[in-house]
Amino acid sequence: MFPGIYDFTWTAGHLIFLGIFYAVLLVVVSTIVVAVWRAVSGHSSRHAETLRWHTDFEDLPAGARGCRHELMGRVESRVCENGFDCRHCEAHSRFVEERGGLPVCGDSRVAGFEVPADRLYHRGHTWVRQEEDGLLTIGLDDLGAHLLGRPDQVSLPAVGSRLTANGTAWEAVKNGTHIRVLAPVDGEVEAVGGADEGWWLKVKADCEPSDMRHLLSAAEARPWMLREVERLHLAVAPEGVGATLADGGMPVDDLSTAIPRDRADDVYGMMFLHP
Amino acid sequence: MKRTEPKSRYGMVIDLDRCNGCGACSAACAVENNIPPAQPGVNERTGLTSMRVYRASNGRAFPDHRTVYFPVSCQHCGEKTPCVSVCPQNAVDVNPTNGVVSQVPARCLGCRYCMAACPVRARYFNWFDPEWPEGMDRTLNPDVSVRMRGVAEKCNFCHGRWQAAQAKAAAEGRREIDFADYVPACVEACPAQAIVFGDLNDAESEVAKQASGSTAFRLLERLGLDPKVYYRSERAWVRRLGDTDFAMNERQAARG
Amino acid sequence: MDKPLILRGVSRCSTRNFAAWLFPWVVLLAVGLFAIGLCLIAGLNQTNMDNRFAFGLWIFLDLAVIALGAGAFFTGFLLYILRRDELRAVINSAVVLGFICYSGAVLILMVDVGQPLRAWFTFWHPNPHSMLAEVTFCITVYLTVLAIEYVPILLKNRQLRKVPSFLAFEFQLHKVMPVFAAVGAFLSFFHQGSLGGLYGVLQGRPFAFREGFAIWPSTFFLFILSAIATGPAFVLLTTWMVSVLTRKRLVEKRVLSLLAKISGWLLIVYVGLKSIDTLVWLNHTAISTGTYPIRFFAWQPFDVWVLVAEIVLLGLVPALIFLSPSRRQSTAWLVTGSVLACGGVVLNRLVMTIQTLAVPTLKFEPFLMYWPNWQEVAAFVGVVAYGVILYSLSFRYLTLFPQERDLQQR
Amino acid sequence: MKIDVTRRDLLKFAGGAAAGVMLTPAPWKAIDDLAIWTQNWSWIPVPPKGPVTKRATVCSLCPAGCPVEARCVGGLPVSLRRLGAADAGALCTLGLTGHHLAYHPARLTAPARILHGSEGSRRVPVPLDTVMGAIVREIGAAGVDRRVAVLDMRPGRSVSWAWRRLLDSIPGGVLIPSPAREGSSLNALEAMKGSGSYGIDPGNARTILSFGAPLAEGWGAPESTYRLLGGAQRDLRLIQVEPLLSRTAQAADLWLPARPGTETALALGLGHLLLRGQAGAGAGAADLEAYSALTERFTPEAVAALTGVPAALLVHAARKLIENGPSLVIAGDDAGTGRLGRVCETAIMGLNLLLGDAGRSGGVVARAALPAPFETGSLAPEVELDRIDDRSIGLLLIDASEGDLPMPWRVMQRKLAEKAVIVAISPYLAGTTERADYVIPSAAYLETIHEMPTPFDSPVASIRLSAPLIEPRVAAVDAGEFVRRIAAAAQIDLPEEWESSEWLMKARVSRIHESGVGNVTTPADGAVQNVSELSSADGLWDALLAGGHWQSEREEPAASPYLLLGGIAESRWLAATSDRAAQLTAVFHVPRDVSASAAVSPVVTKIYQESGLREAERVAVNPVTAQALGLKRGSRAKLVTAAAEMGVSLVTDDAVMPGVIDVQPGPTATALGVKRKGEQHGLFDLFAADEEGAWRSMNATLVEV
Repeated sequence: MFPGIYDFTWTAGHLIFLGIFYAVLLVVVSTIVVAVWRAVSGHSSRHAETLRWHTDFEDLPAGARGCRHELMGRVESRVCENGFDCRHCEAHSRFVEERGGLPVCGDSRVAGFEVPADRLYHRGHTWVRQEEDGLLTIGLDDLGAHLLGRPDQVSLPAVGSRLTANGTAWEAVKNGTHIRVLAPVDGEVEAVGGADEGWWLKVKADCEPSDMRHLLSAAEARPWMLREVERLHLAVAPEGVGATLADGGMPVDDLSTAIPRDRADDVYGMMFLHP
Repeated sequence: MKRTEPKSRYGMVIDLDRCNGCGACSAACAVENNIPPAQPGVNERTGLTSMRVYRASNGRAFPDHRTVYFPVSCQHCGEKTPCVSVCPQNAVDVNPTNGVVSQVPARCLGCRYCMAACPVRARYFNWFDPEWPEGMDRTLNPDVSVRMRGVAEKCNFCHGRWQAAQAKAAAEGRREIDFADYVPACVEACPAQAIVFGDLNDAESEVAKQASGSTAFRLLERLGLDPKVYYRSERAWVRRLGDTDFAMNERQAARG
Repeated sequence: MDKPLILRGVSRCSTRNFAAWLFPWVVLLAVGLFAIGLCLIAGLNQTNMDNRFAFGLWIFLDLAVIALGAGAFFTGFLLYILRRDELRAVINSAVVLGFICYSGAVLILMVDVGQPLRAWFTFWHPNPHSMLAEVTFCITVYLTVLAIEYVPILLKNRQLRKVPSFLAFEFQLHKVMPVFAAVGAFLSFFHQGSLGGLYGVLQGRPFAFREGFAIWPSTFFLFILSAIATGPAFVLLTTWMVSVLTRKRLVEKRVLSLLAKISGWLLIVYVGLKSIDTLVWLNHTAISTGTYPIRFFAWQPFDVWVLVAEIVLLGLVPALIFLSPSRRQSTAWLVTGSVLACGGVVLNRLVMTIQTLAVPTLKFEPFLMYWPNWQEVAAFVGVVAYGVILYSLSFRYLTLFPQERDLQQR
Repeated sequence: MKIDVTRRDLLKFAGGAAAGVMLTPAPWKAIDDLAIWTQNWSWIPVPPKGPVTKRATVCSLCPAGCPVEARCVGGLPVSLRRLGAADAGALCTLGLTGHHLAYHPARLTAPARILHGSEGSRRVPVPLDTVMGAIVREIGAAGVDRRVAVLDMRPGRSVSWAWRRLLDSIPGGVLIPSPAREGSSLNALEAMKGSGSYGIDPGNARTILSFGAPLAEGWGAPESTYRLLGGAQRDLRLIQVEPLLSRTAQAADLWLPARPGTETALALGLGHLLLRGQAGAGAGAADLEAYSALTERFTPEAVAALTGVPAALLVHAARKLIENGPSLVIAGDDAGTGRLGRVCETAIMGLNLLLGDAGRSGGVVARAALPAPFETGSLAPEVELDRIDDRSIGLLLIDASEGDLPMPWRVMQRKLAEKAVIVAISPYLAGTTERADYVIPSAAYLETIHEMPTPFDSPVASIRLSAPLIEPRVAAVDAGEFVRRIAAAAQIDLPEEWESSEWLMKARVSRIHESGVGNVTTPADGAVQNVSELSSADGLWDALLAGGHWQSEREEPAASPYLLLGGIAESRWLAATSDRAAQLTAVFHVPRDVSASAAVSPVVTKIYQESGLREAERVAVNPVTAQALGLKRGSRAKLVTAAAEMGVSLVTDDAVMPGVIDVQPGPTATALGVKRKGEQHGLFDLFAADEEGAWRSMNATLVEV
């Protein structure tokens, strides 16, 4: 059949046999080529960020993926399917219609952590505050701040660089653990602060007025914070033993000291939503 | 691989009443086909004997014990030749003009499927690299290439001699070869002239006559593979040894 | 030390312990590679195979592991094509197992053939009448498919995922996975069958020869059935072994009992057909070639008990275990059942490979037996070691059991 | 401008490159070349190419001297086949593969000293003069009690005469024809007839009674084998006396399984029947009364009791001999069957005389001796080994230059004096040559002219020459030249001026030409030419070198009276016919294809190693015997004879007579040219000759270990 084969004769058998198998081979090869092509062509840093969040989110433990509407008891138990992005979640809008807006009330202190009402919260322990100058200030919430304390090392995005919601906002190293803080919104970095300033980034949001539906209001944030503290317990001492921190008492301002070094990685991973 | 019925069918008849197991056919085959001598440690299970003589008996005790010798080479099956149909890469070739089955060593990858398929175990595997005592390679037959280790091989009715006979016929402007020019080594070497070789389709030929005789039979005929090697014997118990219902006795088992 | 490589939230033994676990396997692998080297350099005279036992330990075990490896394609088939989503819990493990089984088998095959460098001739001038050609094509393509299915699992490693393009690729692969599942299923059904056909078509060997439908002897279908019946059982068995070795819950019980249930139903069908096939073979096929089938079993190592063991003890019994809902609740029963089922398919492959060749065809030929020598055993053990090592690494650094972490945190 | 290369670019590049390469022929060519390489491994021998020619010669590997056509490539033989009519049979395995022997691994390459150690022996090359020195020293010490003897593996060659000429000038010098040669039993006839030289004429016999001769396995001329197995109408009837169903017994019309060691009784029993069954049997015998008196007691029943052969079979056999004449009785002696001893051979030859066929075609015939190469003046005697005194040989020269006949060494050993020196001239270090202290290489088959004098089974004197086809691969010493050198070294002056065997052969041929008798047959075309028509001796020489066969005319028998008992004392007869029934007997039996030469082609492994057709070095007993001894097939046992004891692994075979241990020495690894170290001489050592010179069977015991 192929060149250089002495006295080889084609038969119906060959046609069927080779037909089938080279067809299969073709399918396999073309599929893989398509996959590669798509991967290469559709590849942009921005897209990569979203992609990463999607895969990460998939791999988060179910406990970390609960829908925000559990918090207010609007639903028994529901695992989020949109990677915490309620902006295009019809379930979210449905819930909102059914149960109306959110009450703004309650004690701003939850389990020893401040949850001020003047800002919106992201599940990655960042908050967003609308400033008069139209910019958005992004900072770590109280728990996040306590966890991070004074980072050993911080790498903030350059002014002018873009943020993608659920993408990387900035990175820090604490107790030898590498931490990625997730960005709560899409936008362009205008200024950078730090642990001392009490805020980390000032961002010019993409859309004006920026759509913040996917962020938690203080009202939701408070029960959420309670949960987070529980998760923190679990993360620090999975076997349920060891000192439980922040049980009513004032939290030490650098929680990280209370985290056993060998667990640090797990704990930060769980709290800052890295699988 | 639709096989049209070949014009002629080369085959042989082996007279078991003449054969007394001298083994000359085996040796002649080795000389003609450049089959190397045994390496140390080779035994009857790993040897290379394209023409192999088996010793069989009527299974009776002394003094009624009688033995018979079965020279067994490739039987050149005609119907759904087992080794041809199983070879994954066409390394077994059936000559369309004379039905001779032959191995193409250069194509063989040594999967040995054909050996598992062969009912008479007439296929052999080159377990070793071919090796002759120093200098003896000057006695090799130039018409047959030496097989490398790792391929299967078998009897092909001395293909080299067939080619020579064809060349001769062509040179003399004949279309048919003369069987005087084409005598396989084993046939030529038999001191008792127990083997007759020729074209089974030629009713006039000695081989066809003997093959159609009442005392002629073939090995494992009922497998329906239509081999082209016939045997003959006047002794009924010898003819029964060709049947498919293999005997089972302890002494045989002990050989395992 | 290697913590950054390990998924967050799952507990793995210390690097030292892991190394200690790997060490003996690495040694075995080294010995195996040495034996393989011998066979490749000095030739197959290094093995105990001979002209009668042209197939030996290697072919037998190749067939066995390929049958067990069927778990990979069949689980994939159930998951992606029949949408049994519970099986997502074991699919990764199944894929890795399949990859190990097939790559190992192909590796050994390459040593087993006399001229490995000519293996590709099959693609150059194939013989479509040969079951072996079919097997070669299917297995090579399917091994590629398995490799592709392995890639996303690999790319999800905690460090690799940091490379954006890898993630992108993984994402795309994930989308086309059903295609591969389908192709894999198609190929596997074919070559599992062809492996059976391999023996069924041997008209020269009354012990192996079977009649069938169209171009396929009955063994073609029996091999498919036995493979897909024991595939899930093997997945079940390995999952259990891993969880015992690592002292972890890896999947929810219902997944295991689902596997068992699937295996059970298929087994019962297999046993039924196998029995019918055996009766037809003994009373018609063999007789018509003039052989007395009882003689097949006339010799001690291969007595009639082999047949009984294969069909009843290692076929019917596990089927019944799997089909009883109460038994399915107990891990002990599940494991017993899987061991029996897997043993059954292995014995079947042994019989088809070794006994077929041990039984003489010529009246003046003896029964023969064959024992592998150390080179053959070492080579195979080496491949097993390769499998264990690859699986251990995969288990430690990749996510083979998605449910593991949640089960652990609950 | 600045180019920054990102990881992505690199990946792209790599991918593109990979894809690109696939499109080039490179990878495909590479794998193709790999495959082609597997077909042309450098270490795989390539058959020689060259012009193909056909050359005629004569096989010198056994005395039969078959005409051979060699197919040569580039002048070197690559295959051999028998010339002439198909009904003359074909070459035996040995002859068929003869062209391998020149390259045999056991080939001797230079004179050497053999140092015999406890485990195996060592070969140390030495100059020829050292060997000569040793020889001369012994010749100096020679005397009647310390003889100088030549063991001649092929007696009757021109060089045999040269030896006798040399030995004549040495006190006690004697030439001993190998006791393992074919037809040695014919010597019994000389004692019985008083004088003359005799041959047999199986070619015209219609019934042959053979005492174990492997007639269907290539014993004697292949014609006999063909007449037995292949003949269109089998016109030869064979009665085989043998304790196992050998391949010849299998082909026989009548098989008399006689207990080993009772052949004498069987022969006398038949004599008993012939005397009564045939009118005028033994009329010409001077000792007829004594013979009939002796055979009186050997009634069929008595013989049946002794031999285990049913009386009816004996009677039947005797009738066949009488009715289906001409009948011939042969003792069946060759290197493979061993000797039956003088008494037994006399009894057997006696049957021929009783049948009255001395001189009749198809029986024992008187035949002229070949002319000697030179005027026979005084020559050393030619003496059978059993006539030599024990421990009397001080220097043994083994002339195996035509090839060596393997035989139990102990047969020779008992004749050797203290510290006897043994020198062998042989192509191979195999067989008896392995026992020598000094070895000298000679040319192998097809390397030089070999002389084939009258074979024992030819009714007329005959000679053939084996023409060389291969350049000698070693510095071979020629036997004639060797004799000459010895003479020179020992200051013995010889009347003739030969310097080589060729000179001697030429001399013999010219004397044949002078005599003008006989004719030359060219095997290729069967053309016959009378010697008288040949103008010159050179013409005859050339005709012979071209494969020609010279034969003399038939002789008229001398009707002299003869002695049926050969003058052997009755006591010896009684001893030879004692009852063996109780004993377990080991019988010596080497298949013909490896008994005729000490070195055989390595491809003979096809028969002995690779196919299980025959087992090498096998010891077999009947299953019944094995059971009686509590042994099983394959079990290790200790086999003990008067000569030696050794561990063997047992084979059971229904073809072997109960009470008999079938011992098949050889082929040894050396003989097969198989690489193996620590080689033992093996089963040969189990056998030794008794006073009568018999070594076919030995009383033995077999115990499990």
